Amino acid sequence: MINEITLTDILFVSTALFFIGVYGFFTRRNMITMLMSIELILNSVNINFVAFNKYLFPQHLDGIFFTIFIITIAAAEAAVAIAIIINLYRSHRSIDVEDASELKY
Amino acid sequence: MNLSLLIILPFITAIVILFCNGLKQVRTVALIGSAVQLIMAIMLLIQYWNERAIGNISQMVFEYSCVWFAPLNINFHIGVDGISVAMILLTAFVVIAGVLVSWTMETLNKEFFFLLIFLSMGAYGFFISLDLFTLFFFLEVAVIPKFLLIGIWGSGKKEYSAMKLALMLMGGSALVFVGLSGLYFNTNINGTHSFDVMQISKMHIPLEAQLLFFPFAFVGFGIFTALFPFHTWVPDGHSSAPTAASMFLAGISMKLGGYGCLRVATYLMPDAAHAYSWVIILLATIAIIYGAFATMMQTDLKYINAYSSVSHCGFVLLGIGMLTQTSITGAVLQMVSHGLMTALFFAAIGMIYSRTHTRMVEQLGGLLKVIPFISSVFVIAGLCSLGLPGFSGFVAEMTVFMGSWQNPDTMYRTATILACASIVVTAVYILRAAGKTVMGPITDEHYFHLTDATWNEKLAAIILITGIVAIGVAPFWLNDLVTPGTEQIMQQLAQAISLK
Amino acid sequence: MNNYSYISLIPLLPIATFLLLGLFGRKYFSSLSGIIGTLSLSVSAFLSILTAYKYFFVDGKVNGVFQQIIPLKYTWLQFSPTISIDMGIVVDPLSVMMLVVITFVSLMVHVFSLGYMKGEERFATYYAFLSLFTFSMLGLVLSTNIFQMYMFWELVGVSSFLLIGYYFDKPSAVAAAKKAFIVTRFADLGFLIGILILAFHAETLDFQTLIARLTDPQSSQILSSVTSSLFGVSALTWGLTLVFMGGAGKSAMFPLHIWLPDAMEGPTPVSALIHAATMVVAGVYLVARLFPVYCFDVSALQVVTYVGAFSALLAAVIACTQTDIKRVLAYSTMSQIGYMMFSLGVSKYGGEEGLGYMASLFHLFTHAFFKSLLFLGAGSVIHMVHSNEMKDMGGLRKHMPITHITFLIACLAIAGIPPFAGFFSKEEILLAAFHSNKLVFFVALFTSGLTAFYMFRLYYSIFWKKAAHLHGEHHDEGTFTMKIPLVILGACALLVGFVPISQFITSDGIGLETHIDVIFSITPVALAIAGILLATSLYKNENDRPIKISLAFGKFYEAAHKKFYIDEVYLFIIQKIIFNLIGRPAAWIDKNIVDGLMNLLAFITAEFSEFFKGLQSGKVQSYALYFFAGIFGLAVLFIYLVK
Amino acid sequence: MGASKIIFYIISTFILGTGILAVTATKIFRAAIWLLFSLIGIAALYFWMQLEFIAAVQIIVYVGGIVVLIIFSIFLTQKSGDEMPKPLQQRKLFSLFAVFFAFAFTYLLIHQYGFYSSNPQPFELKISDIGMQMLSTTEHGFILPFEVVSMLLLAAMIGCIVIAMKAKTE
Repeated sequence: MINEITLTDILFVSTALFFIGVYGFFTRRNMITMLMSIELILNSVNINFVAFNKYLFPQHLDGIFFTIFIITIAAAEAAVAIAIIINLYRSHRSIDVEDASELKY
Repeated sequence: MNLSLLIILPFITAIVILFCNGLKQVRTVALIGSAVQLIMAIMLLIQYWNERAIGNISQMVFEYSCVWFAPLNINFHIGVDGISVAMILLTAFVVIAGVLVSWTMETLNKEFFFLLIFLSMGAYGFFISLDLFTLFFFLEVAVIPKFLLIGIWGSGKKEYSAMKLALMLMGGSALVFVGLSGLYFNTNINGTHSFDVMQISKMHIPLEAQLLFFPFAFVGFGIFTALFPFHTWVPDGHSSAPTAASMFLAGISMKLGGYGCLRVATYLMPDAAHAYSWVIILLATIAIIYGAFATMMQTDLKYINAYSSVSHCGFVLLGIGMLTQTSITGAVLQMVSHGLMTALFFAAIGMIYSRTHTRMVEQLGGLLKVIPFISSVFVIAGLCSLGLPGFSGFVAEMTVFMGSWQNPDTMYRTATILACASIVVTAVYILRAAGKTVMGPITDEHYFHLTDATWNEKLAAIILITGIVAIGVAPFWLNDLVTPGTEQIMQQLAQAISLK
Repeated sequence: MNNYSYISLIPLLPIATFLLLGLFGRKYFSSLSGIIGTLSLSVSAFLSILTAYKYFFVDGKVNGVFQQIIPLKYTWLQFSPTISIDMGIVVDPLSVMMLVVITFVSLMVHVFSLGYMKGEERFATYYAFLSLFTFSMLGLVLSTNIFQMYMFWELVGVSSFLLIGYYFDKPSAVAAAKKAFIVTRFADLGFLIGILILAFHAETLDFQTLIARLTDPQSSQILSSVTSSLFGVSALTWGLTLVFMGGAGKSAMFPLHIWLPDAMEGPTPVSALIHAATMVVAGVYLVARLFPVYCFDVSALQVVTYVGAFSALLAAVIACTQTDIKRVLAYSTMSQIGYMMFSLGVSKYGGEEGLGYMASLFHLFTHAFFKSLLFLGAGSVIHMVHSNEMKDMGGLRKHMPITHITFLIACLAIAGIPPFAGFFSKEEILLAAFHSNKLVFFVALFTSGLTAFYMFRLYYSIFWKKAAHLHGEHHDEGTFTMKIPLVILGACALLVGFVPISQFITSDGIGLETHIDVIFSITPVALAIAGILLATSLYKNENDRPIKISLAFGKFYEAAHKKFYIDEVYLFIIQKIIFNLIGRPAAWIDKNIVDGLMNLLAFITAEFSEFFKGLQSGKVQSYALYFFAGIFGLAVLFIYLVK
Repeated sequence: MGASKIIFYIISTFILGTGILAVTATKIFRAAIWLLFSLIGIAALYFWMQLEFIAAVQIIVYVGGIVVLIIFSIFLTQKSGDEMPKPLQQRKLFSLFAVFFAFAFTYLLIHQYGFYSSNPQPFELKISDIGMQMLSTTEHGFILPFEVVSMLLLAAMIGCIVIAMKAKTE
């Protein structure tokens, strides 16, 4: 049953996923793929919320709510990010982060 | 006499300058302001004498104190003793001469005179402060204008020099601030700390604290007064600065350091002064000898004077380091004397430069024939620099030597002999410069058309020469003025020994 | 005894003249300035002679001794409760004699210059400088305080610098002036340190007290100065030797004499004043002033003796080979001052033993007259032929009779032929040397022969030898003002030998009975006559014997002609060692190492900030990485390191 | 070992595997597809945890919304078949290193802390509870965040339009 799997195991999955997302964020040069990495990171967080809620505080629903809100915000964020990316593409003809380095000094 | 006037008056002058239009108004206001400063300084001297004559034997006279920032126990505490009066006189002399030689300043004259007067305010404030915080405050006030004066009106590699000077002096200030804070936090008056010089002098700062903070304060002030090896701002700074700024820099600003070394470092931390005196002597001797030899190799008149300033300011530090009353008096005399003399030298160099457009020794020659007044001023400054009797340099140097020799330690004696030897080297480089520049055949036919000094330049030179000769011919008044102040310092030092 | 208060006028008049002429002379009374200077100085001279009369004949001796009177003294600079520089005036036989010599010779020079310097552009400046010099010299001899003396000593140095460099657009004159100043300055360094040592041990700067303390074997001061030592030499010896070094510098003793020949670049009357009668004898005066202390310390006195004797000989040898007439005179001066020095050196304090002291000052006195006469005569000659070189002269005796006669008198005086002034003083010196140091005596004897030889070489080369070939217009002997001093000085050179100096100036103030020992004087006079005869045979008429002889001497002649290469040695030391090995490295180190360190510091800071600036690359991923690393780092820090 | 456990392992492996592929794939379109699978895997994990509602939301918003959006934007900006520019080797190594150690560190912490479920009380998720609590104004109500998120969505929508709108040609 579910009790055979401890919270730690689930946390292992979410942590791993988190760092996979981080790795993607560091190495991807394409902005869209960076956005995808961020989605992975957000999802790993969601897993954590849900798992904590289920295992540690079954009498509450706060974790669930956070997950729902995060999903909502992620949707908004993705929309905005993509709008920015498209705009950048229009001005730079590229969505490579290395090409958009005006933000310095 | 209300000492605050010494700060308020330059401040008002500076403000009025800001509202002037055109060079004529600006320089008139600046001249009037500086003339009033001079008169006030002389009045201060007379009133000080009066005060002493009627039997006022308190260490500081004309004291005034008001709370500035109560939580940290910072007071605006001012007062003067003989040493301060001497330094104030020096400042007043140099300021008016500086204003006079800048009479025809063309670019941005309003800002220029504003900064000059502002700088003098910092110097006055510094010399009359008896509160370490206000002292530091005025020290900073005196630093910033220099950066601008060199950076804007300078010549040559002025940005580099201005930057170097400002950074090194700021570094010095930072060290000074550490030293002052160290003193502050080691004082305890009814549970609060104190910045007050007079209060600190009466209590005994723990030896460990003194040993720790003395180097900060001394080296910090030492940078101002060209302590080896932190003297490298001097040649570059002076050579790039406009004439008046050079005069202020060498005449006043370097004295801030000497005064600080004496009043703050030595006076407030006498034990440490004893402990570190050999280091001071060592550095001062190196500065004297090595500055003199380095001068010998210079070809630019301003560099010559700048390096010779390193050498001469070494005497100040030597006098302080020897820790005998005569030597400390000598150090103060040397400060005053060097201030006047080097200002005169820079003024003469500036006058020569503005006519011939060169400061290179080998390009100049025979100026005595075409511009006798300026050349004579140059020679007089040179002779004062090499310590000719009748001029202030002799009195000061001899007092330092005589005082230094009173210290019977062999190493100190050796240092004294080396310092004495520098007078020969000084003679070599001064005569070399003077012999080539004002004597000898005329090297450039353009020089035949040079015009001699204008009235303002003559006045500036005469004012400074008056000061130099007044000390050189009759040194006793200055000596008597300074001695009570140095006696106080000696008492501190003697107590420090007896406590051991 | 305060009736000497007017004496301060003697030095004050010249300084007032200096200020007047120096500040306003050029503009307002350039042609009058000579008269003004001369008048003011003649007042001084008159007062000096009056003082001498009063001191020696009116006041006279008290208890058989001339008293030291200090009519004026006030504290000038208080170094410490015990040590101060006092400005004062001392009146004692020594200073009174010097006063007379200085003002008198100076007056002669002033008068002579009226003609000699006429038409100079900077006539007023010249007289101003002369006045300054006279003032300094008077101040020097009147000093009551060793530091006061040092001050005037320096002032003498600078006024001599100004006078030597009077023709400042001539590079050689500037170089000579610089050399004179720097060499004497170097010597003054010794003087200064000597003063410091003496002052430290004697705890005073006052001559009277200093001498009293350092000659009393019981005093604590003498104990401290004898016991403390450096390199095995006592502090007293160090102090006195270093003080003598100052004297040797001013008096052009070997090896500090190199400035004197070059100093002949100055106007000739200046040489007569400075390099014959006044400044160069300051060293003798200094040793004489401190003589009681020197007597207490034999080793210092021996230094004085041997330096003096060697200088006398060396200078005489060099003088035989020089062709510039002023240089011959310069070396002759050096030689004669050497006499004075060793004469002091062989002397002892008091009584018959103190003969050397008296003889030295006697010689100083007589020498002042005939040597300034020689210089003025040379000036007169130079004024006529416009050259300093012997080869441009010859046969002038017809053209300038007064100069000729007075010059001859002076030559005879310096050669020591009786009854001219030099004979008496030299006689006493040789006698003193004979009694105490045979080596020095023989050196002196030989030198006196040489002296006669080279002086007559000079005399014949100028006035005989060949027919005069003068070109140009006016060839008169010079103005009236130039002739008068020659005549007066010539008379003095004849007569001053009869002044009974031995009654007035002795080491202990008690008069000394001297008599001419005829048997003893035969040798030196014979030697002098031999020298004169040799010179006559070689130089009276033009012949090739001098060249042959000089060739016979070969290398030695060459070396003497080149002044034994001493100048070159100095040049080497200064150029190669001081400039190249100390000065240049110092400047280099400052520029590159000390300043370099500062610049390095600035450079490191700049590089550091450049590095940090690089972190701000504008690359989002890099930022994210730093952010991440930061969080990671902080997490480790807080979890494991901060408990 | 129960079936549940095995299923968990399978799901986990799937999530992580597709996740890794999503961040390493060289073609962007493939990366998007792997991301899709990874998200679906996460939805499966929610199912496994018996949180059907969340799983549904996950599928609807992520799989149906965001991934589609991403794919659209890929179509707008890229040629889908192209290889993407390779990351810098140095950065890749460094990131790998950093990520590995950070992961090890984090997991070590989690492991050391040892989360133990406080009480084995079963967890039941009723959608009505969610709805009630979402709109309740009491202590545990989420009405305010709900409203804020609504505003955010509106703002995002407007923002997207403004940003992405073509600037008017002057």
